[in-house]
Amino acid sequence: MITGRFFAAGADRRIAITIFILLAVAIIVPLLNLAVPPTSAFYVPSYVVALTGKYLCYALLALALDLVWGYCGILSLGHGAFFALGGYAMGMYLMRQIGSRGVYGNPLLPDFMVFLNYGELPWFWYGFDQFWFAAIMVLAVPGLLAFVFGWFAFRSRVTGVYLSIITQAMTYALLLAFFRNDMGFGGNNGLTDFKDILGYNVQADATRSALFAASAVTLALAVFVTWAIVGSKYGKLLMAVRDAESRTRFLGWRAENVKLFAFTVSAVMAGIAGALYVPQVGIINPGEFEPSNSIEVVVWAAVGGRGTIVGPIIGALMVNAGKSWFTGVLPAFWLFALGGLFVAVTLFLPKGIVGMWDSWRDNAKALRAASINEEFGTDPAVPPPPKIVRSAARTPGDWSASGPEPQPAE
Amino acid sequence: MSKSNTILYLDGVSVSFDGFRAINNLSLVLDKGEMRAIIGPNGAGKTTMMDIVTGKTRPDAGEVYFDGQVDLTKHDEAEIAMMGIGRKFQKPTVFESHTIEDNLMLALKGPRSIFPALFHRRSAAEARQIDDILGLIRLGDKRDELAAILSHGQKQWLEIGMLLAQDPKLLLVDEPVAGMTDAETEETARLLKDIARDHSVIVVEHDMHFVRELGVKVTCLHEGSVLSEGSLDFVSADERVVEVYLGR
Amino acid sequence: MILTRAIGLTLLLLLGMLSPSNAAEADLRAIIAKFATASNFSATEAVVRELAATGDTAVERPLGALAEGDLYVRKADSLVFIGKAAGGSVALLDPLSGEKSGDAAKSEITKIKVNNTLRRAIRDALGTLTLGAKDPAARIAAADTMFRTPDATNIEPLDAAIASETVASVKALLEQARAASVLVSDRPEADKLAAVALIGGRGDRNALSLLTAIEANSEGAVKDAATAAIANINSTLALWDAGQNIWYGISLGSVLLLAAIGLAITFGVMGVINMAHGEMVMLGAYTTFVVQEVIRTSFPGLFDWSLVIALPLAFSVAALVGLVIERGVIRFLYGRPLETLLATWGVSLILQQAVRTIFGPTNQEVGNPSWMSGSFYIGQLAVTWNRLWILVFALGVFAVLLYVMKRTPWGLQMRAVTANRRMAASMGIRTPWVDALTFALGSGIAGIAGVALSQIDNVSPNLGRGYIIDSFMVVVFGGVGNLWGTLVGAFSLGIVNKFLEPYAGAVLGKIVVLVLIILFIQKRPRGLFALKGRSVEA
Amino acid sequence: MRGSFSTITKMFSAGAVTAGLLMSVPARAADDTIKVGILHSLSGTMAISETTLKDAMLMLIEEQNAKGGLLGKKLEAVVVDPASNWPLFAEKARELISKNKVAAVFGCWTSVSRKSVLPVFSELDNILFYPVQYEGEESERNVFYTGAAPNQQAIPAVDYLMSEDGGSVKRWVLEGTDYVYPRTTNKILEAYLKAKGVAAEDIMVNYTPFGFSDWQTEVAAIKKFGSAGKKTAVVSTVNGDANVPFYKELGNQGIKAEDIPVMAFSVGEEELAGLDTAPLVGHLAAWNYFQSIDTPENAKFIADWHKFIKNDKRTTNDPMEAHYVGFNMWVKAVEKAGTTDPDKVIDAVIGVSVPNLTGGYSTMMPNHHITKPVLIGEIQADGQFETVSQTPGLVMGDEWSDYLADSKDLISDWRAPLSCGNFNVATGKCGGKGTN
Repeated sequence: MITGRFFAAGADRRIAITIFILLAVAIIVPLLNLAVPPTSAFYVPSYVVALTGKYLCYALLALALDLVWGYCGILSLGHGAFFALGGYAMGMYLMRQIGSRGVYGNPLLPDFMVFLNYGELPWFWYGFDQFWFAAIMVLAVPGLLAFVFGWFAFRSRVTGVYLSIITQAMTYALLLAFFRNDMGFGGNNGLTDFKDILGYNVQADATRSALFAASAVTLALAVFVTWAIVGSKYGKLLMAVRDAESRTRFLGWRAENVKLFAFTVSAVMAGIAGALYVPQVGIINPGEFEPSNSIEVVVWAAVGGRGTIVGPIIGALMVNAGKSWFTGVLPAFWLFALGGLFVAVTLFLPKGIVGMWDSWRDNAKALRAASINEEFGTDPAVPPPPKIVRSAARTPGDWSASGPEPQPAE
Repeated sequence: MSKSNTILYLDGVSVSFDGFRAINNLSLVLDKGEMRAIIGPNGAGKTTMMDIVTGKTRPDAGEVYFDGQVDLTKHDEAEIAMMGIGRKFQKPTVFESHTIEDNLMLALKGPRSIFPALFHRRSAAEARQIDDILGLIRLGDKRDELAAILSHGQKQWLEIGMLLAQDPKLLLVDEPVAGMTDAETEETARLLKDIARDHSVIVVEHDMHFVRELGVKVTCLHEGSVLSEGSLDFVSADERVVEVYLGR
Repeated sequence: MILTRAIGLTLLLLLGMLSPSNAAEADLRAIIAKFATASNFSATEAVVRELAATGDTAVERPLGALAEGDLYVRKADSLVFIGKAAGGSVALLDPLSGEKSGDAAKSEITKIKVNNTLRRAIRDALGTLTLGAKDPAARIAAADTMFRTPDATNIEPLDAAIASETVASVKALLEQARAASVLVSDRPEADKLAAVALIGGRGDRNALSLLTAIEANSEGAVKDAATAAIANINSTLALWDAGQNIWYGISLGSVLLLAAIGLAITFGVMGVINMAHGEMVMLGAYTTFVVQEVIRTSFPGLFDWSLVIALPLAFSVAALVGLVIERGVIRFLYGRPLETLLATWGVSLILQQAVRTIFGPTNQEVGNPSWMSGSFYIGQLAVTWNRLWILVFALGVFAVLLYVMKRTPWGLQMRAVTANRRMAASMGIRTPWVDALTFALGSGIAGIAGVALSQIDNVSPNLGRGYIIDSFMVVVFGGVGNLWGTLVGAFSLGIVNKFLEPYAGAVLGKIVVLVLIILFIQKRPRGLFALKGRSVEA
Repeated sequence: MRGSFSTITKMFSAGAVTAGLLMSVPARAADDTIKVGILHSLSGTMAISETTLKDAMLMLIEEQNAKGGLLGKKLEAVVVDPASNWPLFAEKARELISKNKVAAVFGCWTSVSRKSVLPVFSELDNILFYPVQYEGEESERNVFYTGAAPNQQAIPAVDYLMSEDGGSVKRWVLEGTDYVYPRTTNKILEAYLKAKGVAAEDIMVNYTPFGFSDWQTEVAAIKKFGSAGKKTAVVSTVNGDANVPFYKELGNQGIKAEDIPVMAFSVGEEELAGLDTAPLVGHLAAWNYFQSIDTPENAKFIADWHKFIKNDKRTTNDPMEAHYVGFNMWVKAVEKAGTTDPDKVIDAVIGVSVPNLTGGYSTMMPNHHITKPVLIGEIQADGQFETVSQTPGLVMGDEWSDYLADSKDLISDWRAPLSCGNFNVATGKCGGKGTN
């Protein structure tokens, strides 16, 4: 039914193109890496595969954040925590897969437990030797945390800045907790030294390519799901809550449940991103809970354009590519560049790259007196700002289509 | 006083913020099917009274009953809205980034939980209802435009339309004609009188011309309690009302 | 030198302390010369003991110099000198007289190495020697040393000292020192019981330490008495521990208050989520560093005033940077609080990296002025001066700020703009200026917080990061827009944290506090002292 | 795959991998230089320690070039910034090896950063020289550990404190930051102390978080623990940033070195540079190098450093010396092997001896750890350390501690035929790693 809508709505061109590109990349990049000889001009080196795979995970995380921030106005400064929890769940699976190949050759206990004198496996490590169990945990742990956290916070009507600050407190508390060696998650060193995933060597090129493809496909799926959510009546409700929460309440909607659903879905998406990320970078440690990481995610979404589906993806890819470039070529300037980007985006690109592009395009089209009705239908995610419509209307002579413009009462 | 035949029953309600008594021993009764206009100076407690009725503010003391038997102090906004109390804010509040049609769609009576909304498809009946309301509030030609581009008065109407879509038993309408032209005001009065035929309505308004046009019983609030109640002529003749509100 | 010896001799005579014989100066020199041949620490220690055994107060100088690491051997002739580094070379002084006897390059002399054990031996030796010193502080130090290192041979000199002591408080200490020595002597049990009682009455950790050792090494009545005295001391100390925890909590609270109070203005009053707040604190700390550097190189005498001088400068620097940030970035973002978060986070990265580029990534040294060093005791409660001053300072800043906000026209304008910008503007208040100055005020206060925090924390580019989350917690917990809330928030978080710490450990304690804050916000979404009513929800 | 299809594929992949492809254009190394990777954080929390090491490496490379380079080629330093972000360490390591084609990498500070890059080095078969003291329990084919293993720092330090010179300490506080290095070191020390007859109640272990700044409670607890009538010492594995507030609190609460000395394993000249050390005189540190060491090599090194960094006040420290030793070993091994090929160099470097800065020679052992002298120093008022004790000979780094139950049977020998990092002498088997 939703798929029907997807293919029927030819207007959602941008989403379709994005999904198509992602799926194509999922097939082509691994091919170019595995089947093409390294001497060929088309060869994609393994480290580029690993790098872009990582970016795609970040893009998924940014998309997850955008679902709550862009569409529901919840600025979560704790999405890194959901990402990290998903990553830890996957890391625990990978850790158990090492089996007796650890340095101490202990068949059951991971190395860090051996040298910290753990007598036996802590109860919460049970089950992680099974992929299906770990996969469920990847979804369940972040989802459950988000559900419980959101259930309390949204019910108590904690909003805006307060919510942002307590999400930050949440990730900070988790950071401190995971740093503790007594927690049984490897402390500061985290989980590392992975060998196999589903029986395949994590370092093999083929595995890397498969993980890359999995990331791209998952991202494509996430784009589709996000699109389906925001296009549904619920999605409209989500934006309604963002714009006028009390109005939705007085219409009988439970705004807290509306937010809770989005928050939980978003956390699950973030968790999946983390789970895909860990085998590709080969380590998960409490550093991922750093509040600054979560803030960086916000910037990716902001740069690309919040409240759009493609924006956060573009933002995550661009900022991270920039980060890779700067930290390699101009290491001393990396923080200046990142800091400057934060400031510049908030000041000059409040709608991000995609939002800016849309505004520019709408403006241009409006000036050409194209029918705006058609435009409005183009992408429900990116409503053209009314301000621009008005300014265009001041252009004399060609504004008959929409009838007399009402004067705003200001 | 018997509650049984009332749509709204407030008795001895008080609420204070940081020592300031916004509502002070307020008693007010609205019969089923009645339309009532409430006037009073700024700070008289009109909006706070609406906050109490709609569950936004809990009273410190007093009884608030809806439909004769429902204790409203035990419910929150969403529940109260579902029971059938609709509210229009003083400042028109519509979903500006949605089209007018979507605004109404979100307000339409129906299940209010997440999953039905997620898999919702518009039925023919719903489409008809929306068409009807669009006609009523005279926004039919703008159904696909964003609410943000509407004029102030049109937003007021859209909000009233959203109230109607909710199909409530009781409508609380806060300053519906603020910022409207005279013609629009008359139109609004007509609209409200239409609505009052099969709904109970409370209208808060400063515009005495408009109140006169409605031609209903009037309650004047002052410092959180009822100062005077009766027909508009009776109330405007009341010395105290003249003193605190209408001016000499 | 003659004078010193004369005083020493007179004192010795006055005290009636008859040391076997005053070693002649030549003898002392002969002993001191042995330092040159002592090949290891124990050999050096033997020389120290030999010197101390002479009982001549003249050995104070060489021994003191040795403890300071200032005793050298000239390689050419194996003579021992006190060396004072002066530029590239070392000024050599005679070890007994202290008179200058030439210079030497660093390569011409060898330092006589000391370590902790040796320093302790010297301290003990000097302790006995200074028992008869004129300065009561020296006698107290001597009594203290002898209390901590009891020795049966100390009893006689202590008896003599007690007999001639005129200051009651010093006398009490001497008696305790004597009691300690009695306990390790072979005196009769009755004497020892009396000694245990006397020491038990002292009630501090040193007494506890001594009695624990006695308990382990004695039998019968003395052991029982020691056990009882230990139990007694422990129970009093437990009470003091609780007091100590409260003090630590208050002290931590004052640090939190300082860190958060500027934020209470920029975030609480103006609604700007200023993530660069911590960097303002850092700028204040670096200003202190620069001030101290200038003072060290140019006006060493003013060092104790360095913090006082740094205060206005730190305020100005941070306020100026704040002003630039407000005019350059934040003023475009009013009404979009979440975007101020992003922009100021960017600013904080830039400021951090700028400081790292200018000053380097390493810690910078900011010294404590003498009035902020050390500690004093209230009963068994150790109070460090720097913590006390920071508390006083935090409360002072708070009081001033409160006055500015509530009693000055500027404060009134500030509050007016916050309450209703448009109304304030139409009443002739220049809102842009008020905004800019308010932000500068908040930043400036963060800057002076940096002056105080430089006294207890690292002065590094990361300084601000450590405080930013805590600051936000304090402001949010206390209630945004309410200075008193910030005060109460800071102290309650500090005290709760410090009470949890001994039981849960530092990490878990902090986690618990964070979780408590999250839960608290659920209960009171607008903090401890929230404004209620219609206006705040508009 | 050619013709139109490849054009299309190219077009599509462009979207997501533009950045990657941009970087994938291999920076073709000019054949007349040998590239050396420097992988130290220049921003973030670790910049405080690691930036100095980057500068030290640049200096060493510059000096080597002044001496005529290596194998007739110039050395070229490739500096990247992993920004104190552990996954970024792995990414940057991969970039250095795959893209920049470096011959060896000098880098990392924290254990977690090393753990993060390990798989990259073994996968791409390159060399990492790791210059920081660490917790041991590791021996990798591609990594050379030029910092101290626990037995090259912790055990001699405790021995000193137990000796008469050190004050015959009977009661121990093990104070550390809560991460793997202090945890492991303390575990080893606890076992060691108990083996030496110290009772369990005479050992107190406490951990604090990273960057901890309010030490009042902890210092009071140390004071309390120290008043039990026995000579007490603190063994501190407190990390980096937390040290300054820790020492400030110690000084202010009047804990003197004569009464309760603090022996630190992570406090060097660099950390003391942020402190007024006058109240701390006599507190101790155990290292394999101090700036105050009086040898001609060290004097030259310090002079070169001051000249290079253009600041006479900058200190030198132990990890810098480790890089000095490690770099020279690599240079010598490359000369010996006649190539920079990592496989050959890995074999060639074992047994290489180079002068260290303390007046002796350090040798790379088959377990990829080096021999070092162990020095115990006391803090002086000028912010330097004075050596109060030195092990009589060189100590060989012991990667698998003899005091941990699970590692006491393990040994490491990377020479053929064993070629194993965790050979179990009890079972006679290589524990699962290694070349087989």
